[in-house]
Amino acid sequence: MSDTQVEHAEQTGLAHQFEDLSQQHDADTFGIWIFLVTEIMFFGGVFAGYAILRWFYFAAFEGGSHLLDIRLGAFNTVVLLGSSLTMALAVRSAQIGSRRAQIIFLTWTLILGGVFLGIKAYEYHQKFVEHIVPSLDWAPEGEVLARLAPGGLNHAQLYFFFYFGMTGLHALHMIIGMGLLFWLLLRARRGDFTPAYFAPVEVVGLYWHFVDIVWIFLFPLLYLIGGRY
Amino acid sequence: MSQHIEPLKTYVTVFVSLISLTLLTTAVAFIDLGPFNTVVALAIAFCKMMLVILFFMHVRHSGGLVRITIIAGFFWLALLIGLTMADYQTRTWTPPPQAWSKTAPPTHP
Amino acid sequence: MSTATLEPRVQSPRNYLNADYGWKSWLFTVDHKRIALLYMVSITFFFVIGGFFAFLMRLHLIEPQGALVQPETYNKLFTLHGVIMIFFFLIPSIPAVLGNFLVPLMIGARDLAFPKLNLLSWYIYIVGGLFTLYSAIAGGVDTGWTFYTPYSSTYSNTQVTAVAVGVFITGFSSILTGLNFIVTIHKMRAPGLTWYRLPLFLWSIYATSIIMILGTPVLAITIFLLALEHLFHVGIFSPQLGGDPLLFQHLFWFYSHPAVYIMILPAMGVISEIIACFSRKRIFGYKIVGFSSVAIAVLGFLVWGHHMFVTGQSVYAGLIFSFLSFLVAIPSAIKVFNWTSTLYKGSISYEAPMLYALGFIGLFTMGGLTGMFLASIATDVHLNGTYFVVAHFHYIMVGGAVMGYLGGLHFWWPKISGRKYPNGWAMLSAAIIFIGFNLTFFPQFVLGYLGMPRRYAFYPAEFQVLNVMSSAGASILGVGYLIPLIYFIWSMRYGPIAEANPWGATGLEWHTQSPPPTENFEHIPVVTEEAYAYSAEEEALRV
Amino acid sequence: MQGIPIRPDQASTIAQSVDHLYFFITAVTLFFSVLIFSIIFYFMIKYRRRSPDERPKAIEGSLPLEILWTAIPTLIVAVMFVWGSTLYFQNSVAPPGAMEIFVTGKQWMWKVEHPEGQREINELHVPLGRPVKLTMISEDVIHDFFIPAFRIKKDVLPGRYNSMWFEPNKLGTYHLFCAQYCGAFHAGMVGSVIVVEPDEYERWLLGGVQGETIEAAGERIFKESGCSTCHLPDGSGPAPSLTGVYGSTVHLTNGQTLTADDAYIRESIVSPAAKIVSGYKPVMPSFQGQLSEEQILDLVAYIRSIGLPQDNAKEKQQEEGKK
Repeated sequence: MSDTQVEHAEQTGLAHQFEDLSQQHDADTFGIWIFLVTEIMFFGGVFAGYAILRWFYFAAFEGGSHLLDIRLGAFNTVVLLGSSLTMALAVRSAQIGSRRAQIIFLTWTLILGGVFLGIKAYEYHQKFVEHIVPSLDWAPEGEVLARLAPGGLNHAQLYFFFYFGMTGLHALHMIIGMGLLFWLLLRARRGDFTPAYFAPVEVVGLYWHFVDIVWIFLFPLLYLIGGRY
Repeated sequence: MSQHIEPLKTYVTVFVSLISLTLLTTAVAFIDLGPFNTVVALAIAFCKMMLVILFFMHVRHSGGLVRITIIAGFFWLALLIGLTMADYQTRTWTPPPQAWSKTAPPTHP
Repeated sequence: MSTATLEPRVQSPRNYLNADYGWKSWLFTVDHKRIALLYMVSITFFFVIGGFFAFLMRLHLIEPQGALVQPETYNKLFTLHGVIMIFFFLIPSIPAVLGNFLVPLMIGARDLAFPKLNLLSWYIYIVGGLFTLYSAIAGGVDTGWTFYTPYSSTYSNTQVTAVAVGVFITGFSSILTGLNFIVTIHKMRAPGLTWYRLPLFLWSIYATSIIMILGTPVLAITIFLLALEHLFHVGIFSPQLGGDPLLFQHLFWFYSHPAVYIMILPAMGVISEIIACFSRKRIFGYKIVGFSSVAIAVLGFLVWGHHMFVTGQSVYAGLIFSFLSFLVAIPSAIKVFNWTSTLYKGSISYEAPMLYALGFIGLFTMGGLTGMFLASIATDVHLNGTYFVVAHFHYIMVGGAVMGYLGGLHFWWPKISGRKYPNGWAMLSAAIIFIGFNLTFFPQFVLGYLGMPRRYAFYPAEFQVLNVMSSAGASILGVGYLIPLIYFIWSMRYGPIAEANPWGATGLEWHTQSPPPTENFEHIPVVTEEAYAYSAEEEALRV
Repeated sequence: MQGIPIRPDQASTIAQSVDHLYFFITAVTLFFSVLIFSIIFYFMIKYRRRSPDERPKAIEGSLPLEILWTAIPTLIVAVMFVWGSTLYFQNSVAPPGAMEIFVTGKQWMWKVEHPEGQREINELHVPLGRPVKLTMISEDVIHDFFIPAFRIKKDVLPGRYNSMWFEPNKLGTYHLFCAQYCGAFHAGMVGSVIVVEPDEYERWLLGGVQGETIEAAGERIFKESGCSTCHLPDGSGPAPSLTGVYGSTVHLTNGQTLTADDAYIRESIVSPAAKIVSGYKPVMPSFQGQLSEEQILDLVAYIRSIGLPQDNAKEKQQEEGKK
């Protein structure tokens, strides 16, 4: 065994390809930032489509938007921002080496993420009740129909496709994030993270904040089209 | 690891600001500002994003590389949306069609 | 600089190839060099399949009414040829094979920053490939590799979903590879290896990675939406509900035009290494060549609209895209001039890699210059969608990227396999490929100008002579590609043992044994010199 | 066939100017290819390695040279850009008074409708020396109307009118291709463009089956589809009168205004709810799927014919422009 490999064995959590933990931490955080840039572009494709079709069919998008429950949307925003706070605090706890606080904050992040998805699921359910799920269950009637009709039903369907597409993609990211949080929780309980080695917490944290940012934009873009006055 | 540790108070302050901005953007939706409703909503969303990026994601204390990376990401997003929009926005600039005429004079003798 | 380990192989044969044995040691490896070989085998497999489809197409087109297959089958052939060659051969070719193998070696690191992610990329690639192969077996797909809506979303009843899923999945392989390279080049360089000391291959791999991480996600989401349209008829790309087919084209070309640079930029990097080595000169204007790679990567994102000049895109957007497309020509021209000037007062030797490199310059020059016909709107209106376009992008992708890949393979083969290949055969194959290539694709320029549209399963009789010429050239080209396949496989067992630095090249990869040990370097090297220190003075300093 | 063809026919007024640009770029391409090739060959021979230990002097580069070979290509491509764009821009708008022919693309055939009602499939008869504007739409997927001899092509999109124009200046029969891949028999979606003398064109129009004119067909569909029951000419019905609408400025319920053009008329037929005229209710059903694109084209032609007279429309636009 060469000298470097002996050193490696001494530093917990250090992978063989790195010289020291500092280099590894740098690479890990830079790596997740690059990944988040790819995520920006990934969501960007849908946002570009959204921007153009909304510009084409503003009335329809407005009509569709008004069928969403603004209170639930705003409440969910608060829930997600709260989970971002607890996530930031979980990273901070890792930085200062408090295992107990890490576990508490990670658990809270998971819970808040769960609440968000629960509310989202309820909203999806509502759409099925109102028959405004594009292509799968599209048969708006009564008052719903009356509100969608001015913009054109076909175009309203496009709005709801974007609604489901964008929130669905976001929810998928949330689910992946919650899986990662669960994994962190297990490792935190095992005491893996120290002030010297907490890159996984920070990396998942950055990802979680990014998912939060996506929602920060989805809320006005989907719920607040054209105002509610 | 010479990581900057943010005081607890900062996080709480940022969180309170984020909640206030969320309430603000919801409230503004009920005021008629015409096309500016969208502008205000997006501006507030942008502020919220900056708060999350700078404080929760620690970019305030990150090096230039991370900042350039983020800026590049948004720059490319702007390219995608901007240049695509450039096509749609300018399509109507070409002169409107002429009304019907079937008896055009021959241009060649 | 670390000392090269030049012990006789008989005594110390420990290297990445014989470090471990058995299929598990390959399929679960995290060694970048072994992953590179996994990629090499897989892309060769896809190249053979894609090449076979091309062969059938050229055979079919010998007769105006079509000699071989039904039009439906022909459509599937060119679609699968395009999908396989682009997504499963060209895009992973130089980055995933040579890049994977060389990036850590060239920067003096033990591995890429994320070795497990690297292995994951390969598995993702394979899963995507399996979906595509499945679609081929389950009836094929006939949309063209461009998947234009609404044909692909509504009207085609072939395996669009399977192939879309395949391309979507493979996209993530490309994203993760690019991510890995960027982080590795930023964070893992050996002490003393500053940006301006990096070999130009790394500059071009870096520029390529930028495109991979910024462009590929847009393709992924677009193809994902396309698959949803095909399955559920959601209609954002189809006019039935008010969606816009041109929106699909915008999003598609936002990635797919820069994708051309994913193919050609790494090849340019390979060419810089080869030319420097075989003329024993530093690349003329090193920094300018390096920055021109980045300029191409950035500008390449601004030109996608030139694929849409005749679609009914706004006239003004067309003008902008035309202007920007012309701008991309400039950094490419600068590169060609600099390579040519590198030869000036050099000491040029003619080994096989150099022949490939010179062939590259010739074909790339032709390919690049003919791009100007397509950047200029007035001529593009006539040439768009004809064989002229086919010829142009084959000059870039096959004449450029594949030549570069083969050149790089010949250059680094001793390092990769520890064996030498027969130089005479390699030079012969380079010549055959060059001739066969020109014979295949030059007539297609004329065909395009005459107005023969691409993707035609049968065509008016007056185009027959040129089509037959093209098909004849294709058979020569096919032989040219077969020869290296044979002697490379032969050399793995029977080739003479290669020394650590058979070409007398600079660069850290040549300072470790051939093939390198699993950890690449016994000690992480310290770099004290510029790239391409071939001159006598620099040589003296080193010793 | 004599030998290998290398040039397509030039049969339209723009073909020659496009070819001139084509030859210019070809000349540039040839010049630089020959230049690069000969320099490489010269260096290859002159500086071939003469002994294995030969070590040439390092040359870092040369800024003046870099500037030179950045500037020269920039200038050349600038010329190409300006040349190509000017040509394209000039040709992007049909000259006033061009005669108009309607084209519908359908897997895998071209349907052509002349204003006088004469219809043809996979053939296009046009008179010599008269500008012709094609208004094109697809029934299904994207097609592309390509006439190599005229050096023009344009995609034929579903759901949207695209147009292009040409002025044939040589008699003859020329290829018509579909240049956008459109499915199984894409290669079979071909036809011919037949340029004839104007008087022969008139005779051709009168020959064959004497059908109704395109406006008459539109008027018939207008009545048969029930449009006329609501769109009463005096505006007393539940829907606005269409007399004088085409080319005029329309005020919508959402406060926007637009000029009534082909695209607007078509949109109002297939998705009437999208743009509601101020003062009316969104009661009109969509005719999407009930009318073929050809029938919609007939309707558009009819609504044009009862639209503003052309001179009025122009004046009105000028007035709007002044404001």
